[in-house]
Amino acid sequence: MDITVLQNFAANNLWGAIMPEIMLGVLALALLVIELLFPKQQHQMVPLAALVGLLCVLGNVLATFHNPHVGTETFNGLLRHTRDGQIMRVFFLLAALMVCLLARVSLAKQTMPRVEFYHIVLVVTAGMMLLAQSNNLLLLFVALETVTIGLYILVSYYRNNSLTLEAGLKYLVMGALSSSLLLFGIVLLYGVAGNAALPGHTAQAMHYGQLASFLAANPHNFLASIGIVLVLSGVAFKIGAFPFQIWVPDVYQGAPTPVTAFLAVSSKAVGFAVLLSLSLTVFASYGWLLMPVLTFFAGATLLFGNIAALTQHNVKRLIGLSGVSHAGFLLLGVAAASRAPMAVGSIYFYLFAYLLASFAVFGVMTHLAGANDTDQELDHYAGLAKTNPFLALVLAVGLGSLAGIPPLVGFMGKLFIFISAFQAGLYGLIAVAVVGVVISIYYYFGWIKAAFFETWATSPDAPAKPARTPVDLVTGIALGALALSTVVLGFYQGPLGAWLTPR
Amino acid sequence: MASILFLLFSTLTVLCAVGVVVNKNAVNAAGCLLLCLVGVAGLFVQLDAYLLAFILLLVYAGAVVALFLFIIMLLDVQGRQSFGFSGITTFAGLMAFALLLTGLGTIAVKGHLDAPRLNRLAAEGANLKPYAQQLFTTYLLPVQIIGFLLLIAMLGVIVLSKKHATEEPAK
Amino acid sequence: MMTASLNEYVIISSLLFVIGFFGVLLRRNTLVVFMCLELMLIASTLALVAFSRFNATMDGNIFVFFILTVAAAEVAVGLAIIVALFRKRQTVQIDQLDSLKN
Amino acid sequence: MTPVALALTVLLAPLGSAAVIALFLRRQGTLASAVSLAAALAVAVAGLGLALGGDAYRFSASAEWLKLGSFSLSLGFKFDDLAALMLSIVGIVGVCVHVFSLGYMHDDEAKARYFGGLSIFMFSMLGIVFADNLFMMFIFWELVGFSSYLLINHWHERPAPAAASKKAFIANRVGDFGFLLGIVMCYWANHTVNLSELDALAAKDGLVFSALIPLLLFCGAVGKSAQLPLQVWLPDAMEGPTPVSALIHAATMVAAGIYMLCRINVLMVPDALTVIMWTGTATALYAALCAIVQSDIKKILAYSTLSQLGYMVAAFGLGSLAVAHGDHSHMVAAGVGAAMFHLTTHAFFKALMFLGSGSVIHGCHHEQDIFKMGGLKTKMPLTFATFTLGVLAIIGFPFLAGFFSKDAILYLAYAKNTPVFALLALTAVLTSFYMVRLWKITFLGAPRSDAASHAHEGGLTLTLPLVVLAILSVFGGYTALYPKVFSEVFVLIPIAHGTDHMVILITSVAVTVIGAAAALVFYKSAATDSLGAKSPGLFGALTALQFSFDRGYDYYVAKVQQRFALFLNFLEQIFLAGLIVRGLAGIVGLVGLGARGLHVGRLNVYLYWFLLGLVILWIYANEIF
Amino acid sequence: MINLPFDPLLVAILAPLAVALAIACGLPKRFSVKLAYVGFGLPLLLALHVWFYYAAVPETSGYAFLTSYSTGLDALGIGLKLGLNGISLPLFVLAGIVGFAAGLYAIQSGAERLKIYLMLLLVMQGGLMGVFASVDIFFFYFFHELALIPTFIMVGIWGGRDRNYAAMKLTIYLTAGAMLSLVGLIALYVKSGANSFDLIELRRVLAAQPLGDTVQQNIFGLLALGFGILVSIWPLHTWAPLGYGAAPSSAAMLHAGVLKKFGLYGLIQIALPLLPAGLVHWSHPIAWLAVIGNVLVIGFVTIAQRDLKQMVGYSSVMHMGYAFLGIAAGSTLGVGGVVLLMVAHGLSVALMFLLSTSVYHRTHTFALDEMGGLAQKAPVLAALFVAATFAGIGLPGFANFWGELTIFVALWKFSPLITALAVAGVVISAIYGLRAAAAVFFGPVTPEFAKVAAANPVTDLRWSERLPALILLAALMFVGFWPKSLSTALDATLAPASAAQVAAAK
Repeated sequence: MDITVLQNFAANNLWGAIMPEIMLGVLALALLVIELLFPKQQHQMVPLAALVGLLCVLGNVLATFHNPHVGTETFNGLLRHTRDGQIMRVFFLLAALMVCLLARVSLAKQTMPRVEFYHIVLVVTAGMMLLAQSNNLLLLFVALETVTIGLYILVSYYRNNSLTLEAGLKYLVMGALSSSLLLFGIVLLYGVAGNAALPGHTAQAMHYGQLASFLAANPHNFLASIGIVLVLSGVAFKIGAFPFQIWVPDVYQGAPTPVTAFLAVSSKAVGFAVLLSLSLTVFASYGWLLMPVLTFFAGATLLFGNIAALTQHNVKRLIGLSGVSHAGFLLLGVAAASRAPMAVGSIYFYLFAYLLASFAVFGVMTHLAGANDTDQELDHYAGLAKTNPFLALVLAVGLGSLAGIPPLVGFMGKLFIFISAFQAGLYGLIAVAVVGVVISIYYYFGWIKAAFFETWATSPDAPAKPARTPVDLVTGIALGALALSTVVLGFYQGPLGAWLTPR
Repeated sequence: MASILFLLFSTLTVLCAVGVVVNKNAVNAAGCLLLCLVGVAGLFVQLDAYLLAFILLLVYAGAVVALFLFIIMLLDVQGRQSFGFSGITTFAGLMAFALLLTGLGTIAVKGHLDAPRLNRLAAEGANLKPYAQQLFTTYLLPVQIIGFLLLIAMLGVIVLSKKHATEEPAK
Repeated sequence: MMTASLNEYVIISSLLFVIGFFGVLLRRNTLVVFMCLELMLIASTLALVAFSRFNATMDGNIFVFFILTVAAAEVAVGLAIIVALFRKRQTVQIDQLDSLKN
Repeated sequence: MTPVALALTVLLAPLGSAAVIALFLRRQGTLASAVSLAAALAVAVAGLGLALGGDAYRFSASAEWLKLGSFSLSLGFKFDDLAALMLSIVGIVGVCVHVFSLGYMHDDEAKARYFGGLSIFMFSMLGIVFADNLFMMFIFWELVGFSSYLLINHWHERPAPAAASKKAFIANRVGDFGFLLGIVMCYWANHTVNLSELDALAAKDGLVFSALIPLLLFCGAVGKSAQLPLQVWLPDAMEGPTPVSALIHAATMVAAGIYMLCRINVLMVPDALTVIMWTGTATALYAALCAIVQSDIKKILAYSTLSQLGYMVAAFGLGSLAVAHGDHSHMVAAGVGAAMFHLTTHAFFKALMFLGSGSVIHGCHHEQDIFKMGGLKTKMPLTFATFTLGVLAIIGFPFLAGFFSKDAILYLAYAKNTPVFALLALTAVLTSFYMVRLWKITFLGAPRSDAASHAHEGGLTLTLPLVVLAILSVFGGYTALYPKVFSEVFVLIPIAHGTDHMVILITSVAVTVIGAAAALVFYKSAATDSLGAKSPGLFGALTALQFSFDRGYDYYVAKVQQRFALFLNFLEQIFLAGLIVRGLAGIVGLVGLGARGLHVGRLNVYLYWFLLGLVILWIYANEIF
Repeated sequence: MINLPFDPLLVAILAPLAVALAIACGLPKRFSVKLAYVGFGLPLLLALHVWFYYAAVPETSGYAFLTSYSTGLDALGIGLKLGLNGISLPLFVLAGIVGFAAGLYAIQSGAERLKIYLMLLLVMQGGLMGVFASVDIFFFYFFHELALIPTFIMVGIWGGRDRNYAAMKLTIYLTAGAMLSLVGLIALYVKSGANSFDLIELRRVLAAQPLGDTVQQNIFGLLALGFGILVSIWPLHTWAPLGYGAAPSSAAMLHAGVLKKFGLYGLIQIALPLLPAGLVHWSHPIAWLAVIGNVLVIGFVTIAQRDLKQMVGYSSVMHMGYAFLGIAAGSTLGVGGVVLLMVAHGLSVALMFLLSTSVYHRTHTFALDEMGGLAQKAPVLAALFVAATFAGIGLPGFANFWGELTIFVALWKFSPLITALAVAGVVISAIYGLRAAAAVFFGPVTPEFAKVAAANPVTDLRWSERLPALILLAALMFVGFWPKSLSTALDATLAPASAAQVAAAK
C-alpha cells in the first residue's frame, strides 16, 4: 500500500466540510470536562455552555451557509453537501437549542444527572446532521443507529419513573426491530446492486448515486423492491407513518417532555430528510412502487393520526398523535415531490413551521408538567389564560399554527403542501388531508378551549393540578420568539420565500 | 465437501434459531443463541470471512451472550412460565407464521440471483489488510461516529444503572 | 468443488431473519425478545457477508464490523433499561408492561 | 315653477315633513301636526295647481335610479289627466283629513308619530299617483302598505291594533307577491314597464299579451283594494284612528288598486277582465251582505267600502264598450271611466262618512257600537246633516254624487253582462238597506247610553272638513262641473241613451228606494238588532259568512302553516342538527375512541402492527393490487 | 382631497391591527378605549373616502387604488395586492360602516375583559377590511381567516348559552368550508397554469386560455360547496343560528353582517368571471337548493322560532338564499343584485343583532312569549327595531329592497318557477318579522315582562346604543334612497365582464 493512496483518501476526507458536526462533538466532550473540572454547585454552567455552544455552531452554519462544499461529495461519497443539507443543519441546531432550553426547565424538577443529557442531545444532533447529508447506505445506518441509540437513552432518562422506563423499553424493542428491517433492506439492495449478473451492477453498491443508476437499469428487480420497502419501513418508523406509528403515543407519553419534543421534531425531521433524499434520488426509478406506498402512507397516516387524537386527554399522547397527522401531511409533500417542483421547498417550510409551533407547545407543556412528567392532562390547562396569560398565548399560537390557521405559519406550510400536491395531481390525498384538517380542528380547539374558555373562576372541587413552573427570562424570550416568528412568518416570509421557489 | 459443511452449519444455525424462539427457559434460549452464532461463524468461514467469523464469536458469544446470561442470572427470571397463549394470540401467531413463510417463499422463488461460483472469485475478505485499509480510509468517518456511539451508550448505561447521590432513597 | 450458491445463503439468511421476527412476535420474555432481535441482526450480517463474497466487494464485510458494534451497544443499553425496569416493576414480561396505553 | 318642479314639490313636501318630524319633532306633537298640515296644504295647493293647469301641466319626466347591465329602473312622473284626477282627490281628502285629525287626535300622546305617519302616507300615495312605471309604482305601493301598518298600529299598546296592522301588511304582501311577479313578467315580455312606452307599444300592436301578466298585476289590486279573498284585513284595519280610516282605508289607498288597474289598461286581455269582473262583483255582494249584521259604526263603513271597491273593480272588469259615433262605432275604455268616476265620488262621500263617524265617535267618547248611540240627530246636528248627505250619496239618491257614478257602472254592466248587472243591482239594494239602517239607528230615536246622551258636536276642525266633503258629495257627480282638464278620463264614462237610459234610471231609483224603505221599516231605534231578533237564522248565516274567511285563514295559520313550520323546525332541530350533524360527529368520535383503543399498551401487540406494515409493503412490492 | 399621502386601503387594514397590537402590548384600559375609536373610525373614514373618490381616480386593470406589496413569495405569485373594483367597493364600505358600528357598540358595552374583547374585534375589523381590499386571492382568503379566528374566540369566551358547543360547531363548520374553498382556489391556481394568486393575472391568463368545461365544473363545484358552507347554504347551515345565538352582539354583527359575505364575494369576484362554464353547470342545483332549502324551508323554520336571536339567525340564513339565487341567475343584474343585497343584509342584520341585544338588556330574555309591550317603555328602540324589521323584509326605502328586486327580476329569466317560489319567501319574511316585532313591542305588557321591568327599570335606548344603530340605519336608507351610489361602480365593473362572457359563449 503506497502512501499516495492514503494521501488521496486524506485529501478526500475533508473534515472542514463537517465542521459543525465536529464542533458539536467537541462541545459534547467539553461538557463532560466541565462536569469533571468544576464543583457540583456550578453545574448549572453545563446547560449554559451547551446553549452558548449551540448558538456558536448555529452562527457558524449560518455564516458559512453558502460554503464551497455545497454541491459536492466528500468522504469518498459518504456525504453529499447540499443546500437542503444546510437547511436541515440549521433545523437540527435550532431544535437542539430548544431541547436544551426545555431540558433546563424540565431537569430542574428531577433528581437526574444533567450533563449526560446535554451530551447525548448534542451527539444525537450531530448524528442527525450527518444523516441528513448522508450519501451512502452504510453511513446512513451508522448515523441512524447513533441517533436511535441516543434516543433510547434519552427516552428512558427519567428512570425513577417506571412509565418512562416502560416507554424506553417499548421504543427500544420497536426501534431495534425497525433497525433490523432497515438493515436487511440495505443488505438486499447492496446484494443485488453488486451482482455481476445484472446490468449496471456496481462495485460501490452502497453509494446513493451508484445505487440509483443500478436501480434505473433494473426497474423491476424483485429483491431490490423488497429492499426498498424494507428501507422504507425503517424510515417509516422514524417518521411515524401508519402502521409504524403505533409506538408514538406510548413513547411520547413516557419520555421526558424535552425528549418528546426532540422525538417529535428532530427525529421526525431526520426521517423526512432521509426519505426525501432516498425517494428523490436513489429510489427515483422505482416510482411504480414508491408512489403507491407513499400515497398509502400519507393517506392512512393523516387519517389515523387525526382520528386517534380526537378523544385523547393526555396532552403528550395528543401531541404525539397530532404529530402523526403532521407526518401524514409531510408524506403528502413527499409523494408530490417527484412531480411538483416546489414540493421539496414546501416540506422544508412545513418542517420549520412545525418546529416553531411544536416547541412553543412543548415549551408550555414543560412548564405545566409536574414532577411526574408523564402525567399531563388536558384538565391541567384549565384557567391557564387567567393564571399565566403569556404561556396561554404561546400555547394558542403554537396550537393554532399546528392546526394550520392563518395568519400563522403553519397555514402557509399546509398551503404550500396543498399546492404541491395539487400540482402533482394527488386529488384523493388532498381530500383526505382536508378531512384530516377539519377533524384536527376539534382536538386543537379542545385544547385551546381548556386553556381559555373553561373555568375562569377556579372551582373548589377541581382536581389538583401539578404546580406550574414560573417562566424564567431566557425561556420566556425563547418562547416569545417562537410565537412571534410563528405569527410574523405567517404573513411575511421575506427572503425565506425564495426557499420555496422551484429549483 | 464444502456443501456438506454448508449443510451442517446452516442446519445448526436454523435449528438453534428455532431453539431460541421456542425454548421456554431463557437460559436455554441463550444457549441456543450461542450455538446459532457458532453456526453462522461456520458459514462465515465458508465464505472465506475468517476475521469476521472470529470477531462474531468473540463479540457475540464472548460478550453479548455472556451479558445476556449474566442479566438472566441477575434478574433471576423464572423463565419457565408457559407460553400461555390464548385463542387470539395463537391465531395471531399462526397468521404471523403463515405470513412470514409466505414472505420467505416469495424471496426464495422470485428473488433468484445468478452469481458466479465462489471459487472463481478472489476472496478479498480472507485477508486482514483490506479491512484495515478500508476502515481507515474510506470508512474513517463512520468509525469516528461509532466511537461517539459507544461513548453515549456507555454514558447511557451509567445513567440508567448508577445510583446517584442526589437520588431519593429507594423505596 | 461443489459450493453453495448465493441463493442458498440468501435463503438461509432470510430464514434466520424470519425466525427472529417470529420470535420477536411470539415471546413475552423481554430478554428472549432481545435475543430474537439479535438473531435478525445476525441474519443481516450473514447475508451481507455472502453478498460481499459473491459480489467480490469489501463493503459488505466492513459493514459487518459496524453492525456488530451497533448491536453490542444496543444490547448494552437495552439490558440497562431492562435492569432498571426490573428494579421498578419486578418483571420483564412484556405483556405485564402495559401501563402506558389509550 | 316648471311642472316638474311643482310635481317634485308635491311629492317631496310630505317626505320632508315626515323626515323633520321623525328626526326633530318626536316630542313636539303640536308642532309636528302643524308641519304635517302645512305639507298637506302644500300638496293640495300645488297638486290642484298642477291638475287644473291643463295641457301645459301634463308631462312626463324621469330620472334613472338604478342601472345594472341592460336593466334600468327609473323614478319618473307620468302626469296625465288620470293622474291629475287622482292627485286632486288625494290632495283634497288629504287636507280634510289632516284638518280633522287636528281636532280628533288633539289629546293623543303620540300625536307626532301620527302626523309623521300621515305625511309618509301622503308621500307614498303621491308616488303611486305620479309613477310612470310599474317598478316605481311597486315601490310606493309597498310604502303605502308600510304607512298603513304604522297608522293602524297607532294605538300599539292594545292587542287588536297590533294584530290588525300585522294582518293588513301580510295580506297586502300576499297580493304584492303576485303584483311583483306580474311586473317582472311584464318586464321580460315587453322589455319595459314604463307606462308610456307600454302605451306606445300597444299603439303599434307591439305588446306581448298574456292573461297571466294582468292577472298577476291584479293580485296587487286584490291585496291593496281588499278584494276577495284578501279582503279580511280591511275591516280589521278599522282599529286605527278614524281619520286614518277615512283617508287610507276609504278614499285613497284602497282605491290605489283601481287606479293601478286603470293605469295598466293596455295590458288587459278578455280572460283577465272576466276574472277581474267576477272578483269585483263577488266582493261587492259579499261585503254588502256582511255589512248588514255589523254593529260597529266603522265596521259597517268598512264593509261598505269593500262593497264599493268591488263595484269599481267590477266596473273595470266589465271593460270596453263599443260606442256609436256617427255611423261607425269605436271601443271606449268605459270600464276605466266608470271605475274612476265611482272612485272619485266614493272618495268624497266615503271620506265624509268616515269623518262623520269619527265625529260621532269623538262626540260619544269613543263609543263605536251603533246600538249604544241613537238620538244624535239633535245632539250633533251638523254631523247629522253631513252624514245624511253622505248616506244619500252612497245609496244612489238621485242627483247626488253616487247616483251618477253608480248608474254609469250599472249601465256598463247592463250593456255587457246581465248576471253581473243583476248582482250589482242586488248589491245596490243591500247598500241602501244597510246604510239607512246605520243612519237610522245612529241618529234617530233616543240616546241609548250615557255616552250618546252626552254627545256633543266637536270643534271647527272636526266640522269644517265635513262640510267641505259634504259639498263635494253633493256635486261630485256632475261631470259637467269638473274642469275640462280631466276630460281624458271623463270622456270614458259610459252614458246610457234611449231605452237603456230609462232602464238604468228606473232600476237605480228602484233599488235605492226598496233598500231604504225596507231598512226604515224593518229597524227600530232600539238597543238590539232587529234582524238578529226576528230572524236569528239569517243573522247567524250572515255573521258566519262574514267570519268564514277569517276562520279559514285562522285555521290555515294555526293548523296548517304553524304546524308545518313546527314540523320543519322539528326536522331542522332534531333530524338535521341533531341526528345527522351530532350523529355524524358522534360516529367520528366513536371511531376516534376505537382508534385510541388500539393503543392497548402491550408491546407484543404493537409488534404485530409492524408485521401488518410489512405485509402491506410486501403487497405493494409484489404488485398484487 | 383625492390623493392621500398614504395608501388608504393599506392603512384601513393596518390601523385596526396596529391598535389591536398596541392593546395586546399592555396599553392601559383608558387609552385602549380611546385608541379603539381610532381603530374603528379610521377604516370607516378611509372607506368613505375611497367611496367618494372611486369614480375620480384612474383605474388600472379594472381596479382603483391599486397597489402591491411584496411579502417574499413573489416567485409563487403571492403578494399583498390591494385595490377596489365595483364589486369590492360596496363591501369595503360595508365593512367600514358595520365595523365602526360594532366597535362603538362594543366599546360602550361594558363587556368583561373589555380590552381583550376590543382587541379581538379590532383584529376582526382589520381582517374584514383586508378581505375586500385584496386583489390577491391568497390574501383574500388569508384575511378572511384572520377575521374568522376572533369570532371563534369571542363566541367561546363571551358567548351566551351553549357557547362551548356553538363555538366548536362554528369552528369546525367554518374551517371545513374554508378548507374546501382553499382547495378550490388552489385548483384555480394550479389548473389555470398562471401559478399566481393575483386575480388580475388569473383573469388575463384565463381570458386567453379558458379552462376546459369539466375542469371548470369541478372547481366551481368545490368553490360553491366551500363558500356555500361559509354562507350557510341549506342544509349546511346549522352552525349559523346556533353560532349567532351564542355569539356576543358585536361579533355576531361583524360576522353575520360582513364576514359571512366572504363566500358570496368569492363566488362573484372569482368563480363567476373565471369559471363561466362551471356556473352554467351548477346554477340549477344551487338555485333549487337555495329556493327550497334556504328560502322556503328555513323561512318556515324561522316562523316556528320562539327565540328572538334564533329568529334573527335563521332569517339571516334565509336571506342568503336570495343571494345564491342571484348568483345562479348569473347576469349582471343578478350578480349586481347580490352585491346590493350583501350590503343591505350586512347592514340590516347587524342592526338586528344590535337591537336584539338591546332588547335583551331590557327584557332579560330572548323568549318571544315572555315579552310584549316594550314599545311603551322604549319607543325609540321600538321604532328602530320596526325599521330594521321592515328593512329585513325588503321595504323600499331600505337597501334590501334593491337587492331583492334586482335578484327577482334577473331570476325570472333564469327560471320563472323558481322566481315565484322565491318571491313567496317575501311573504314568509313579512310573517315572521312582523310577528316578532309585535311580540316584543306591541300589545299589552306581559306579566313576565312586567316582573322584569319592576326589578330593573326599563329605559329607552341609550345614546351608546342609539348611535351605532342610527349609523347602520342611515346607511341602509342612504343606499335605499340612492342605490346608484353603489350600482354605478358595480355596473361599470360587471357589465363589461358579462358582455365578454356572452361574447365568449358565442
